[in-house]
Amino acid sequence: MVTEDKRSWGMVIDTDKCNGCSGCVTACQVENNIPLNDQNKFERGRVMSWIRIERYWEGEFPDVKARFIPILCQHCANAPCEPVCPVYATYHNDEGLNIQVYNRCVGTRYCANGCPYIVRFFNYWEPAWPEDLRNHLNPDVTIRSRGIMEKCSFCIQRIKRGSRKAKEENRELQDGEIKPACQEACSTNAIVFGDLNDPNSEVSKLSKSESDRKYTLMPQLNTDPNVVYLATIDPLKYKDLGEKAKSNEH
Amino acid sequence: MQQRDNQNRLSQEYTNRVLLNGTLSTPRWWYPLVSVLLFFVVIGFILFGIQIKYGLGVTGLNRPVYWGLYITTFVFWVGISHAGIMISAILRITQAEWRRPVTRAAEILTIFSLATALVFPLIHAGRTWRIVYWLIPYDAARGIWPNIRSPLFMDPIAISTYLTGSTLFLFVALIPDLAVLRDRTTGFRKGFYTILALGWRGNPRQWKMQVVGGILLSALMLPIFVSVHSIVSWDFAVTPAVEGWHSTIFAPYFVIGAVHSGVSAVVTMMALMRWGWGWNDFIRPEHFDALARLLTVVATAWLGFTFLELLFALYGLDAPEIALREMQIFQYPWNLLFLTFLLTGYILPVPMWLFKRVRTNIALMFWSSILVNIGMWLERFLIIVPGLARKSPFVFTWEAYSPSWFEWYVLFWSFCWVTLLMLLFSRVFPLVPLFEQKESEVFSDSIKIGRATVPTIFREEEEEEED
Amino acid sequence: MSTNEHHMEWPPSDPKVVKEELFSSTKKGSSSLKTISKFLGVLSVLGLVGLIGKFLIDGGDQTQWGYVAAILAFIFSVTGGAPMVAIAPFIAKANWARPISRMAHVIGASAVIVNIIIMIPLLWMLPPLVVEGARRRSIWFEAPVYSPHFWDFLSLIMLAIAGLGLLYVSALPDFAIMRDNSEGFRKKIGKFLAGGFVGSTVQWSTLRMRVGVMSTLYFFIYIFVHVVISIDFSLSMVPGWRDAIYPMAHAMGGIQGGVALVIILAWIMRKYGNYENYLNINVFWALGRLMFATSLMWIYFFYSAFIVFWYGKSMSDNAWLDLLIRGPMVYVFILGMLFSFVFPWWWLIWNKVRNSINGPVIGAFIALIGVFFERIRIYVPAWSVDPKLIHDKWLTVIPGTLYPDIWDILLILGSISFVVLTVIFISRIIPFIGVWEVQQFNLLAKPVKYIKAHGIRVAKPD
Amino acid sequence: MEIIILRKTIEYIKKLDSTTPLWVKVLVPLIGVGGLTTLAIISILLAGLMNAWLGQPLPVLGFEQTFDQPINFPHTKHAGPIEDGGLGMDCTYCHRTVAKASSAHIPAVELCASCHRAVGSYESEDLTQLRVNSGIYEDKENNQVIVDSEMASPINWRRVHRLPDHVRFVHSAHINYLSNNPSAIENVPDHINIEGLDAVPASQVCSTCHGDVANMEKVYQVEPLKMGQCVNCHRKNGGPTDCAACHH
Repeated sequence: MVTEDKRSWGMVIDTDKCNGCSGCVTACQVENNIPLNDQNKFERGRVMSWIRIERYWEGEFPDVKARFIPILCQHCANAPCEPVCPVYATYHNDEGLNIQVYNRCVGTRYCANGCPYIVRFFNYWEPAWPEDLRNHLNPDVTIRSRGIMEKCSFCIQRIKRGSRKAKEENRELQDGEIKPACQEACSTNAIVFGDLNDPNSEVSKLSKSESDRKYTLMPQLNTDPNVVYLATIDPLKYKDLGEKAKSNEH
Repeated sequence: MQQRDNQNRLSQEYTNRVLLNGTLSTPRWWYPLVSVLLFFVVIGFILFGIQIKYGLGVTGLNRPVYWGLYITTFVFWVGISHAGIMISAILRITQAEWRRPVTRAAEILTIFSLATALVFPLIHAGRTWRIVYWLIPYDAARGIWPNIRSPLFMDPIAISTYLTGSTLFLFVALIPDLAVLRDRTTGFRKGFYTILALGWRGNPRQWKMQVVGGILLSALMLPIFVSVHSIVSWDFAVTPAVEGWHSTIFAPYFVIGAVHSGVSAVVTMMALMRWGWGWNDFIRPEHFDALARLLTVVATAWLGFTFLELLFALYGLDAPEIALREMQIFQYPWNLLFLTFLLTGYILPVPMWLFKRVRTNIALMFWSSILVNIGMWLERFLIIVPGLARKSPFVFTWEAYSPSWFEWYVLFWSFCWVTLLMLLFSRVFPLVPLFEQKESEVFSDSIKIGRATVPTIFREEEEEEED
Repeated sequence: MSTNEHHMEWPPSDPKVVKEELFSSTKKGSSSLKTISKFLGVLSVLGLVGLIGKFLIDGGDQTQWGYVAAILAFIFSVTGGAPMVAIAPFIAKANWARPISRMAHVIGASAVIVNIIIMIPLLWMLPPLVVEGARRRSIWFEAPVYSPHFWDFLSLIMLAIAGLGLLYVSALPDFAIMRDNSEGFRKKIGKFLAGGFVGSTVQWSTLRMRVGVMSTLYFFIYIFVHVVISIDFSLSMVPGWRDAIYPMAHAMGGIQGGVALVIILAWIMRKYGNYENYLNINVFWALGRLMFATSLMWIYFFYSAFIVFWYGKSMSDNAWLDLLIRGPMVYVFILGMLFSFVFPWWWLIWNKVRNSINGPVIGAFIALIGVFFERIRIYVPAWSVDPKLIHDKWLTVIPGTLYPDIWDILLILGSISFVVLTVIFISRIIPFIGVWEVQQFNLLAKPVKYIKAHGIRVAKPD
Repeated sequence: MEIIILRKTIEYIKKLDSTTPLWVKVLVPLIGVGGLTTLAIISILLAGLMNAWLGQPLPVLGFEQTFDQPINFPHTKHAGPIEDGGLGMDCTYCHRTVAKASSAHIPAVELCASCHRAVGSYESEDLTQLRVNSGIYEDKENNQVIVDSEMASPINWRRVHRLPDHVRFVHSAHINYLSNNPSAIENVPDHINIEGLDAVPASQVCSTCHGDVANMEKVYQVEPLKMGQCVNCHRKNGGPTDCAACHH
């Protein structure tokens, strides 16, 4: 475990494991006090969802296959959203997180234009919940008022809580101890979160062992994301292997 | 009354009387027009209040089109503001004589359009009431200052510098006229003009100081003039994520476009001034002629830059960029807007200006200059909105953006607001500089070359008085 | 500079005196001029040797041709930029530029042969539009495969024709004077070139119209040539380099060099051609301001591109910075920036410097060196890029610094010498100040005293 | 210097023509001479005002007010030092989670009732109300104890120390740090002596932000609790100054 100030939180998302169940989306919505997306919001293109699943069809009907990519804030080391904010409402902290400071934000929406992944969301109205959902809000997460930007924080409240707990118990933070809501909800373990600077963490190991499948989104923009994707495994590539194995059995 | 003196120049008495007709008396249309405009302006302010109270949901903005009509209009007004310095400073330095009656109008257009432009980022921001964080370096307890790297932070600095400079520039040129007004008014107004005229007596030393001040300010204003729209353009150009924005040509392209629209706005204004106050002897067809020639050159350069921008958009053979351009140029409804933009921005007005008969026809110049500004507004719209509404790989809201009536009203409001400010200004200060007009009458003469009589201009050699 | 001295330098008003004074410079040739010409001739031959040597030795290797491309770009853009000094004031009806417009036109026509000679092998080296079956990045999207080669060459020829045409059209009355006032060889040339020009009203108005049309045409061709050549010869050789202002920055650098050339030539003519009365301080003052303005324009265009790349930070943006600024040519970049902008700007910002004879010349020399460095900084790294990378999305391998070999140096010296030699040659035929331009100048402007102020009364014909 | 200015001013007034109104004659030189000075003074005043507004403690804006709580809870009686007539109870007796969780925990009614069912005057209105809220209370008229779970309800205490919604303040981290670093404790009340100690109990560090609550009849806010104060303390004690430390 590396020391606290040299952490770099990152995520590995195995798109081969993702079955598009949207569990992460719901979990995130609940954990982070995101207002509900109703029909009106969809119609006006004002949906808020810090993590979303993009679905791509492959092939022609009926031989059609769906591919899913969960997209969330990539926490770029070289984030295009950061230098453009006139009030430093978004910046990079020393744990490799791209932070959005709600109280500094004045709502110029410049960062949203700078973001190539379009994962930043603007509060066009004051957020509202149905009466019976009011008491379900997470007290550890700020409720964003109208006129400010918000985005995935890698569940920073959980990171803070986990590190605080480790500190109070006077021990090192264990890998896998902190799980963002999306990872916790993922039914197929497609999402792994951890410290990229720790060579023994699962994220580092995964991104190393699966290096031939590893890719990041939009590398041409040089954003250096902290979210690493593992490509879907092409079954055709292993078809021969399987048939070989079959013939060997006989 | 005799209009021309014995040297066939417009008499100074006549000049004073006619050019002060909006200030010392009130045209008949003034009060009705001002009250109508005031009505619209007040409604606009009420709407701002509503927007601040309920949030930006009242606009048609969405994801990913986060910037829409407000920013378009902001850029548009910043563009219009480039008229003033272009006409007063650049033409002063290049000694273009025909600038004289136009300077004042261009400068106040600059000031009021800039003041209006400055309002738009405030309207546009999500939390207008927090903007004090943004404009003023605030208390150091938090140890965080505004982000100097952000073009959006440089914007207010550049614009307010330009505004301050333009105001000074206007004031320096206004002093002799204020003295004229001081000597012709009584009571409260006299007091007002006396204070503003700073004790102007018109002695040689004061004149020299006034000229030196004007030249110094011209030279100082030029870099600011260029920087303002360059920085506005970098608001867009520095974002690599938006294909249609990340272009190196943006700064000069925006500046030249701004001059195009700004000078056109001055033409519109001159026609209105001529009609409204009857200054036919001072705002003459040859001024329109000269402005139209300037506009022809500027517009052609601007079209060249537009062409270069499109050329390089296609140059990279990048699929997203080509998809964006295809949407911008060929897909409904952008294609109609694009066609209108090209027609009104260049294809209709500029060939018209090639004919002297058009250039000296005030009505035609009026309408063609309005066409230009429709085109230039659309240009900004077509850069900003399709750039954001592009077919990005991660968003499925492609139908993009249709501005709400709220935004349209704010656009309308901005025109009412600028016009109102100008009309109020005209009631207090003369819109055509009296002293420039008289100076030009004194300096111009005509000589006979062969059989032709050619107008001449006396040019003082300012440099020699340095020693 | 005191007032009296200043007003002594004014073109004489007697047309005969003007004619004689101006034509005298074409006739008297000092022995040192001959020596210089011989020396330049030898250098020019060596330059040709250099080009041939380069072709024989590095004929197959594109990466070695950067300096050749740079010298071509330098010569064609600065000599081509010079006529702008005549064209812009002509369009703006500025009277002051009349005495130097001939020199500007001469410079514009002086590099025709050199340009075409250097261009031919470079076209040979230019990669085709379709490489290994795939179309590379270029402005010629769907055009035939050899479009770059064809249009580059054609545009250069067009520029040459336009430059020669401009010179010829504006020198027509002087040829007529030559025909009427000289003997022998010169008379024959004059007769041949002047045609039937006798100075009738129709001929004069046609002449004015022709100069106007040629000027406008030249301006558009110049911009077109810059767009085409600067993109084909540098920008499209580097994968990922996408810079929309680049052709304009390139052209602006050329115009800056052109102004510098005009200033230098005017200074030489004033000093050695006895043209003090024609090329007075007003001309240098105006040229100095122009020089200052072009330097500012150039840095503005450069900076517009620079800041977008600097902020953009994408892969191709970084590659641009690596290749052209902090990469193999970093020292040349610094020198270019100093000489193109910092020094001329800080020198010419002072009115005392601009308003003198020697001040603008020093600025012009500095700026000319700056333009030279700047062209090297752009072309040499661009040509050094490995041609195998041409289909990449962005440049991944930054080439090392390429130093000029002996052939490059010979070519650089030789080509510049040949241009100078051409100018000297032209100076033997026609005067470097148009007689008719001076006449017009005298008609339209006159130093006058108004009450207590000194000034010039300028007529503004429509 | 002043004499020169005065003389110039008089000269200026003399130069004004007779048609000029008197007030202009007075005002113009005043503006002329005093313009820059006035501007300077105004700028200094404005700067001071800005500084005062941004750096002030909250009381100026009226945050020092105390609230009438639904039940008058006298901290002096419970936590006040014994010599002053208090019980000297530990803060953490009621605010039990203060060293373990992010919030300090307002005690449940049952905790109050566990003592006050027996202790305290039966005449006191406050205590009667408390007992009613606890759900077990004495009906005076019928003189019988009623157990009515429907009546049991939490007391609607009014919050005195309020932080904005965008600030996440964690009590446990601060209490633990301060109790292990007593030198960082501020506002130490007179009756507590922590000098020279290496560690102090959790209940002795509260005063840093809350002041001497034990001696407050009604609790009020003593510290501004603005961001400046947080950051200053964090800087002094090496706490994190990352925005995300508190804002998320």
